[in-house]
Formats: sequence, C-alpha cells, structure tokens
Amino acid sequence: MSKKNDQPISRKKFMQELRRYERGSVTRRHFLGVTGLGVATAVMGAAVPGLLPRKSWAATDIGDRVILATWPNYHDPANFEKFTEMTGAHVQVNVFGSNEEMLAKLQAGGSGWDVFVPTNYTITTYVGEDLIEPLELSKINNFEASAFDPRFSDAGTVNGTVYAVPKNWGTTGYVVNTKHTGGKQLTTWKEFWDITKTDFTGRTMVHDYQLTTIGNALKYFGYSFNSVDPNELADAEKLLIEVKPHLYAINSDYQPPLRNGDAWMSMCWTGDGKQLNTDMPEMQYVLGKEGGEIWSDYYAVPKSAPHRDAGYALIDFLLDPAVNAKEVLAHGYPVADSRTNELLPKELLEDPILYPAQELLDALEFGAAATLTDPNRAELLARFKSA
Amino acid sequence: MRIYTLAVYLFLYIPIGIIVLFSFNAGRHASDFHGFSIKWYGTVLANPFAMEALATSLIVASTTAVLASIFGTMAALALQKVKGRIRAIYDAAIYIAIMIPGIVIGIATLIALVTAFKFLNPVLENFWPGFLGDAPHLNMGYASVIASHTMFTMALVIVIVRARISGMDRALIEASADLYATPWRTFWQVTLPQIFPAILAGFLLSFTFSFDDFIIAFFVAGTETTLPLYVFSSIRRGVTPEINAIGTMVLTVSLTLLITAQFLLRGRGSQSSTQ
Amino acid sequence: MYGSWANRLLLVPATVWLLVMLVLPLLVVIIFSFGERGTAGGYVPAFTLEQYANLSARFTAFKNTLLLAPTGTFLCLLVAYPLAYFLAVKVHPKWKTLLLVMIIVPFWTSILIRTYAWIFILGGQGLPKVLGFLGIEGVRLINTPTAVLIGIVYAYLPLMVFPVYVSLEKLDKRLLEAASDLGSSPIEAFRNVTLPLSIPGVATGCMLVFILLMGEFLIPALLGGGKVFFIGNALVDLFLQSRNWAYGSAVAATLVIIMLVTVSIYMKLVVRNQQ
Amino acid sequence: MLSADTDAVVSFRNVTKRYGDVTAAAHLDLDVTAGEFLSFLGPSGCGKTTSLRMIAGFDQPSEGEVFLEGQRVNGVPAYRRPVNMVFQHYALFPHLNIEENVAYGLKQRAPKPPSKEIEMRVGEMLELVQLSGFNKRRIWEMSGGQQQRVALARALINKPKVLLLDEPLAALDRKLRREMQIELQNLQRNVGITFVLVTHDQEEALSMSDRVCIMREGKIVQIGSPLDLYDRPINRYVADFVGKSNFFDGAIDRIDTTAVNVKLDCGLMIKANTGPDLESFESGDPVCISVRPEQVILARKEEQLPADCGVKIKARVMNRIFLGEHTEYLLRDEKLGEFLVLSPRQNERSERPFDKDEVVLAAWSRDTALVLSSE
Repeated sequence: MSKKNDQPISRKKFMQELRRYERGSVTRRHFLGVTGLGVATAVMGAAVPGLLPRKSWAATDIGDRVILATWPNYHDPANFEKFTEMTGAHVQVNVFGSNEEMLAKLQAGGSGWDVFVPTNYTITTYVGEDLIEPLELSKINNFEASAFDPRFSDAGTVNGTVYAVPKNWGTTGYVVNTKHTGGKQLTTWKEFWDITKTDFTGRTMVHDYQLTTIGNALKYFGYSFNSVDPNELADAEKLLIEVKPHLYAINSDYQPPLRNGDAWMSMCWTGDGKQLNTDMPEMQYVLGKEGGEIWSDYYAVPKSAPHRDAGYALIDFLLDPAVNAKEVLAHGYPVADSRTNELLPKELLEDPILYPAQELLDALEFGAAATLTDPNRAELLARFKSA
Repeated sequence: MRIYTLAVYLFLYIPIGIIVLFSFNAGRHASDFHGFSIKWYGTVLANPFAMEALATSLIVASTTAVLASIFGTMAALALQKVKGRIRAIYDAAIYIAIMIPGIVIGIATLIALVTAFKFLNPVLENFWPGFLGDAPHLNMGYASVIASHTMFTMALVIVIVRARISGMDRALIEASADLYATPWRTFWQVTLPQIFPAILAGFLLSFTFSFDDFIIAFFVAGTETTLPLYVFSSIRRGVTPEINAIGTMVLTVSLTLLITAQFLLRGRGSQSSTQ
Repeated sequence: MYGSWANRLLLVPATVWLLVMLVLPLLVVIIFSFGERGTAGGYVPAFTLEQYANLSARFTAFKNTLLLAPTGTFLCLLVAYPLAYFLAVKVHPKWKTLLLVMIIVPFWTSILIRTYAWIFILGGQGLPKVLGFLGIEGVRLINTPTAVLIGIVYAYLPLMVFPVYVSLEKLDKRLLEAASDLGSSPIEAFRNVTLPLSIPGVATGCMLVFILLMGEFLIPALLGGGKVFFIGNALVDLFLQSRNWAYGSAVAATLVIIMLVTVSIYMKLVVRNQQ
Repeated sequence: MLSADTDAVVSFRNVTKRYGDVTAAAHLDLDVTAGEFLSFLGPSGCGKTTSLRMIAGFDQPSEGEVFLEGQRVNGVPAYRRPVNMVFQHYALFPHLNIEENVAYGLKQRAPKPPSKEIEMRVGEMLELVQLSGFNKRRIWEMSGGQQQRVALARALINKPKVLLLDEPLAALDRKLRREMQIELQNLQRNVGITFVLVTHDQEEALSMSDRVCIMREGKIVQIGSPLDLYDRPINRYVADFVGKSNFFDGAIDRIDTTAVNVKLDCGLMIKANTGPDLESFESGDPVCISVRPEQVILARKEEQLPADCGVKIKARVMNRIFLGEHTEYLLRDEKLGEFLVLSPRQNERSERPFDKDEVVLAAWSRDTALVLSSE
C-alpha cells in the first residue's frame, strides 16, 4: 500500500466513499486507501516505526503464533495480516457458537487459546472457576480505561481487578427480509414469534443458544430476558415448542441461509445485522420494543495460554484506535472506545443499527451470570431442540 | 443395472463436483458463482493455518494408521493362540471399541484425560527429577488425538486381519515349515503375504478414518487443529471458496496417490509375468 | 514367535491401548454418571442416581435415534445392495478395483466439506431450484428429516457396499450356474442362492452402519438445521452447552448400554439364523 | 530306551498320540525301509494321517519314540526334519508362482544355494514332473493335475529322506488318478526316495505300494505286501478292506490237526484248512469264512468241477455283470444268502455264460477258504 494519500480527506468525501464501499462498488482496500484509515495501518506496518512509541511488544520476540477464540464475522482479516507482518506471529482464529461452548472448552482444559472473547455476563464465572488471569495492563498500553464507556467496560473488572478489556458492544435483535413482509415494518418480539407461526413458517431461524433464544421468547410475554422463574420459563417453553415446527433452523450460523434466500428472518446480533443490511438493503435489523439483550464482549487471557506474550500483543494491537476502527468497518459492531469513535465516520456513529434509539436501548438488559449457568434454562433448550 | 450403478456414482460424486466447481468461484460467498478464478488456491496455500492443519491431519492420520496396523496385526496374530476366558475378554473389548460411537469415545476420552492430567501434572511437577529439566505438562494435543484414533482403528485392524487369518489355509503354514522355513521365516514369507491385503485394507481404513474424523478430534485435540477442525471453524466464519479449494486439493492429492499406486502395482504385476 | 511369552509380548501394545484409551475412559464415564454437576458446570464427585432418574428428559432424543438408526441402515442397504451385486457379479475384474476405490475416494475429502456441499444442493439455490425450473415448485429439502436421511445414505454407503460386496464376491458363480441348470429363473436363483449367501455381508454392513448411526450427530446438526435432534446432539449439547458432565455421562453410558444390548440381540439372531 | 532298526528310514517305537481325551494313535510300531513305498490305508479317523504328521513333525508323539534314519526326532520341529510332504490339497503358496513355489525349500536352506543352482534344479524338477516352461505361471492358472505335479516337484527338489503324501490324489478325477498312480510309482523308482502315502483308497494303496500298513482305530492291524494282505489277511477287517470277499459267519465246531470245521450260522458245516493262526482258535469261537469271488468256480454239471473242491453249493444266478476279462455273478443260495463270484472269461469260452435265474453249482477248494476271526 502506498502513502500517496496521506492527506486527510474531507468529511463529505469520506461519506461518499463510505456509501460506495457499503454498496460494494469499491473494495475495502480502495476505501481504506482513500479515506486514510488504511494509511494508519500502513504506517504501523513498520514503515515508520518511530510513530508507534507505545508498541511495547515490538521489542520482544513473541513467537510465531497466537491463537484467538472468538465469534463468527467479528474481525477484519486484513488486520490479522498486518499483525503478522509486524510481529511475525500468525493469528489462528477459532470461532465459536456460544459462550457456553467457550466455557466448556476452557473448563475441559487444554484449549490452547491465548486470547478469547467472553461476553460480559460470563466473566465472573471464569474468574470463579479460576480460568482467566488478571490482565497485566502494562502490556496493553492501548487500553486507556478512561476512554471507555463504563457501561461496556465494567464487567471486565471483578472485585477491583481487571480481567478483561472491552472489545465491542451490541444488541441482540432480529433481522427480517422485508421483501416478504409486504413492506410492513416489524417492531416487536411478539411479531417475530407470531409471524413465524403464520406467514414466515419454515423461514425463521433462532440461535442455538439458550440465553438469547429463551430470553427473546420470554420477551413475548414481557418477562425479563434473564428470568429463571420456573413459571415464566414454562410459558417460554410452551411458545418455543409451539413455534418449533415453523422454524427453518436452530442455528447461530444464520448469515448463509439469509443471504441465499432460504431463510427470511433470524435472531441476529448488531454486526451481522449491519453486514447483511449493507449487502442487502431489504434486510431490516429490528430491536423488539419489549426489550431484549444488550451486551458487551471483552478480550481476556486464559490461565492456560501457551503464547501469553503474543496474546497480550494481539490484544494491544486490536485495541489500537486505528486498528479498532478498521475492525468496526469490517464487522459493524459499535465500540465503547471514544478514541476509536473519533476515527469513525459520523454516518456510522449515527447508524440506527449500531446505535439504536434511546428508548429502544433503555428497554434492553445485560445478560446475567446466573442466566448463563442456570441448569433449568439449559434443560429447557434441550427439550425445545428435541421436541 | 448399469444405469443404476451410474446413478449411485453420480450421487457419490455430484457433491464432490460442486466442491470442485465452487473452489474456482471468483466470488466471496460459496453459495453463488461469480466467475472463474483460482485465487482461492493461492489464499489457501498462503494460509499458514490451513497448511498447518493439513500437516497436522497428515501426521495424525499416518501415525494412527501405522500404529493401528502394526499393533492390530500383532494382536490379531497373538489372539489366535489365546483361548478361553481371556480370549472372551479381548473379544469383548475389541467389539466394544468398534461399537462405541465416536462421540462417546471423544467425550469419555476428554473427561478421562482431563481428570487424569489434573491428577498427574502436580505429581509430575513434584517428583520430576530436576536434572531432566522442567517437568512435562501433560495436555491434550497430537498424542491424545492419535491415541484415541489408534484405539478405535486398531480394533478395526484386529477384526479385519483376524478374519483373513481364519480364512487362510493352515496347510500353507505347515507346508512352509515342511520346506525348512523356521517359524520366523514362515511368518515373513507365507503368513504376512497372505494377510497383507487385510493389513493394507486396515491401514487405508485407519488412515481414512483418522484423516476424516471430526468428532473425536473436536473433543480431544487441544491446541492442535486438524483439517476437519479447521474446516469446521472456517465454515462458522462464513463458507468461503477457500474451504472448497482445500477439499479439492485433498481430493486431488488422494487421487494422484491412488492412481500412482495402481500404476505401480500393475507395473509390478506385468513385470513378474513377463520375466 | 510361537512361544507363549512372545505371544504375550505381541499383545502388550493392544492391551495397553485398550486399557488406557477404552476401559479407563468408560470407567470414568460410569463414575461421573453417578456424580453431580458443579454450579458453573463440570463434575462434582458424589454418589447419586439422580442423573439416571432424569434420563426421561432425553426420551425424545433416544426415541429419534432408535428410529433413525434402523431407517438409515435400511435405506443404505437398499441403495448399496444392487451396487455391490453389480460390482461383484457383473463387472469385469479389470474394472473392479477402480470402481471399488471410487466408492471410497469421496471419503478422502472431509465429511464436513461434503456435507456442506449437500447443504448447498438441498438448499433453496440447489435441487429445489432445479425442480422449480422443471415446474415442481415449493420443494423444501434442507433442514428436514429427508435431508438428514440423504446425508446419512451418502455418508454411510461405502460401509454397506463393502461387506456386501465381499460376501457376494466370495460366492461361487458355479452355484448360480447350478441353480439355473436346475431350472431356476435368474430371479429364483438370486432369491435361493445369492441372497442367502450374502446374508453375512448384509449383516455385517447393517451392523456397522447401525452402530455408527446410533452416535451420529454431525449430519443431523448440519442437514437437519438443529431441529432434528438425536442422542449424539444431546450429548454434544450436554458437554458443550450446559456442561453437565454428570448427566452427560449418564446419557452416554445409557447409549452404550442400549447399543450393546441391541447389537448382542442382533448378533444372536443373525448367528442363529446362519446355523 | 528303544532303538531303531538300522536299515529303517522311519521307525515308530510304541508311539501313542493323544489329543486331549482322544487317542488318535496307540502303541504303533513300524519300520519303513529305505527306498520302499509304504502306504497307510484305513478309513478316516483311523490314525493314518496322525502317523504321517508325526513323521513330518507337525505333531509330536505323546508317548513312544519316532526315529528318522536312526536319529530320535521327538520334539524336532518340522522345519528341521529332512522329510517333505505333498499335502492333500497341495497347499501351494498362492502368492508365489510355480518356480517360486518349487524353489521355496531350497531357499530356506542355510547356506542358501547360489541362485544359478536353484534355477537349474527348479528347471530339472519341472522337467521331471513334465511342467517345463510353466515357471512363471500362477497357481490358479494350473489344472488340478498340474498343481499336483507342482506339489510333488516342490517336495522332491529337496531330496528328502522320506516323501510323505497325504491323500495326494483325492482331489483328482478317476482317470487322472489312475495316470498319476502310475506316474507316482515310476517317479518313486526313478528318484529312489522312500515314499510314505496316506490313503483311504485300497486300489491306490495296493497298486502303488511295496507294503501297505492297514490301520483301524489308531492301531496297526496288519503290515505286508499287497499280495500278503490279499491272500493272508489276519482278520475279517483286512480281508474286507483289501479286495472283495464273501464272508460267511459261523463258529468253530471242531479243530483237527489239518483242518477246521466251521458251523455256519445257517446250519451248514464247512471245512477249511487255512487261516493265519488256526492254533489260536478254540471250539465255539465266533469266526467267519472268507472266500474271494475269483476263487469260486461255477459249473453246470458236477463233473466239470475240479476234484479237490471241498464245498459245493447249488445257487441261483441273481445278476450278471460283464466286466471284459471277467464276469461278475451275484448268486443266491437259500442258506448262505447272496455271494459274489468272479468268473474268468476263458472259463466261459468252453461253454456259454450262465443265465440269470439259472441254477448252477458253485464250489471252492478248502485251501482257498480262510477262517478269520470275525473282528
């Protein structure tokens, strides 16, 4: 990548380029090149090392690899390439479908991960199970606590010790292909479940994940997303079992069938909603008025990390505001880091998918640790799947 | 009959055809075709993790196949002479090993090894003689995958080889002994050539099983990523033609090996009949 | 080599392997199945029958599995038998090896990749679209039990073809000639000679496929869209979602017991019929 | 310790072989002389194969001793014994071609003969068994008779002290079997090797062997030349096994110095004066009279019979089979029952053959009727 465009570009031009990029008429590389976001990366690409005084990990040899356990569609592969270029360490990405699965792997031992991406409500459990280590913040210079919105960084601190630093936050709503609704805008979870039983029969997907699937079924009745109350769960179960014959699939890997038209609607996380909406404008991301989940993901280091230094280096790299901005552009999940947001185009910061209206946000709940480990909810999901 | 056979082969090969076709897809998504390109092959070859997963799978599968064939053949030969209750115990263990679903093997091995390591690692750390350096930290990895693949495939080899041994004419062994061959030479010159097809079949089955196994490796692999695990993880990130390119390359390599082997075997056959 | 000490030596690796990788894990599963789940998952030592008492919570999964396994086995046999017959009896020996090997070749590319190819074929952009062009609209295949059965037949076909092929191949063609000499029509000859003689192969193939189907989880998960739920899926969820090692162990132990019982009944029946 | 006959190639001394509770061979004593062709004859399960396997070394005796050329070989494994075997179904190595099969024994020798020599001897051997040029053939490309020859060549190339043949002709058809019998006999004379053959086919044993060892239930009943066995069987079992014979059951009535009076069960009193051990009989012992069919003389008139015929019977011709040189008659006497007569052609030339249902005179000389214990 050349340095010919190192002049800052005008806001107007930036937005034009972003639109073009979103429509897919230019490549990401072109977009990054023109807007200068790529330059930041290129600069870091060892061309002018002096510009990166805080690159604490550059001095040490961190080995040739780092293993990251994360979620699907959650990174910009170009950033990993850049990281490899800079440090010599390849990034191996293992992708998971649920926090439970991550926890299970880590609990079983020998996961081999250096960095993983737990969600807010899991961190106390990891700490309780002695699976993650307190972060050595001196190795993560790019983490500046004050830059982060505490709503989305609090959960990383347990009993005053920082165990995890924030990655992204987001919401869990659903995405619906409006071509099939006859132009009708959906706004609630009630509609989600009702339309599944009727017009959308055989076209709806729910997550293979008890937290969101049960939580959003609870929302049909207006119960708390986190409810572990047996009576409320019984209502949710009744709904789920009633809906099951009408589902296309129970699967957290929902982008492919939505894209090829087999599925018309699915529970969906912010970034996936953004990605789908960018490529197919008929895909509408909806947050149920009744509420639902708001969450934040973190970076953490397992106690068993085999390449700890490389793990820290990767976290530090990914928290670099310039890198992080590139990540956001790739995956479409908002960040809680004000420094990164400064680098992002205004349009993105005002995007209704990333930043829903306040009254919608107010209705959302963070998942609770008790919800994650509740055996009754796990059993409920098993009954639902086997029904 | 012919048409039926053709239909079955089509059924077997259409998915393969699709894999190959989409590996040349210029587009990023596997589901729609955007023109011809070989760029995904470049992507795979330049992807150290894909290559490493392939290498891991090859190492795991060939080690498994070698161990299973050798140990399985040894056991099959020895079990011929074992009678009574001990034989019944072995038979039961072998059949159980074959019958237990991979998923149970995976889970059982995982929890057993995790439990055993939890117990053994502190013991090793405390009692490891200092002059040998740091105590080894037992963990899931190559060894655990190979060990569990070998357990299953070895049982398979035992059954296959034993069937061949029992189908073999005992008189051939006696004929060899009668013609002055010591038991050791009889083994190499008569028994082994006779059971060799079974061993080879066992070897190939073991290799194929191990190379293709996802479920056991899913539980016991630890840090090592085998090709199926890599594919599984990649698919979750969205199916790209990269996966199809991997599939196509693996297929091409197997086919090449196969054709070469066939060619070599045929060559040897014709050589011996014209000498 | 023939001394009993040498014989024992030959058995050592197999014995060690079976003990460490089979007996030990199964023991751990049995022990864990009497334990309890920790608050955050995993296993806490205890002695309780609670896990077994709770088995009915997976009744549907067991029921589905016990329906799927025989159905899938039967379908495999239905597709495999004519193919095996054709290969064993009708094909020129020169082509046999090639055609046989061609049945395994698809196995040499990952089952995951092949199954994903089926997701495409059975998905909206695949077969239903083709049928749509032919005027058959609105066919849904993916994420249905039909899709799962197609995937199963695809994946397990070779396991059925080979044993049946071997038994038919051994069949003395003179018997068929004798039968036709004695005035049997080809169909009668098939029914009276070929079919009875191929029973051992059919029995082996059916058992292999049946056993593997009992533990199947990947194909229902991928082609059934998570809606088709078998005991294998239940086990994966118990270990990877709810992390209930104790309950998972109880389910796994039950699965193994059901399998052992089914298979031994089956073997008894087959053995008796053959005598 | 017992010792072996110095002339004998194989000697059994009181050899017993038991498999668990089953005694396959009991107290065998036997000497096989160098260069002879000896057959073990008996029905299946009589211990003949076990005896052969003890010579080969596949089985070791439970009691007693086996000697090869005077050397005690108990416990010596098959591969250290200078004997070779032709197996029942040949046991040719399917993964080796003809040449490799034949050369197999030579290649096991230490030191291994030079490959030139092996090649030469294989060539000679194949020539001997008339299979020159078949060197590279596979086993399954050969006919049964050819496989038989390969098996012979594979064994003979080692110049064994004894060649053991385990029902070598059983798998061949009748015509081929006749040819191979002659060939085997010629071969044995040419190579001068001691042959020990196991068979249940009396014709095979009698036609080829110098001596035949008749076995029954693990024991040797009688050893002797085919002629001996035919003319002087020691009991009914042997007489029945070797050739055809008519048996008339009865009991000793009175023993003279020269003859025995046997009272047959049918009431007839018959005199006989030969038998292997007449002196061992006592009055009242159950015995049988054995008369070979060709010893019976048929006539229409009494004066046509020789003077020394001790026994004369009127009998009806039930059946007549023309056999070329001979005619076989099945006769029936009311008291004696049915019996066979083999009448030479030249006898009949003088008068026309006897017709069915004709009543004729049958007679035999006292010398040709044997009194045998009815075991």
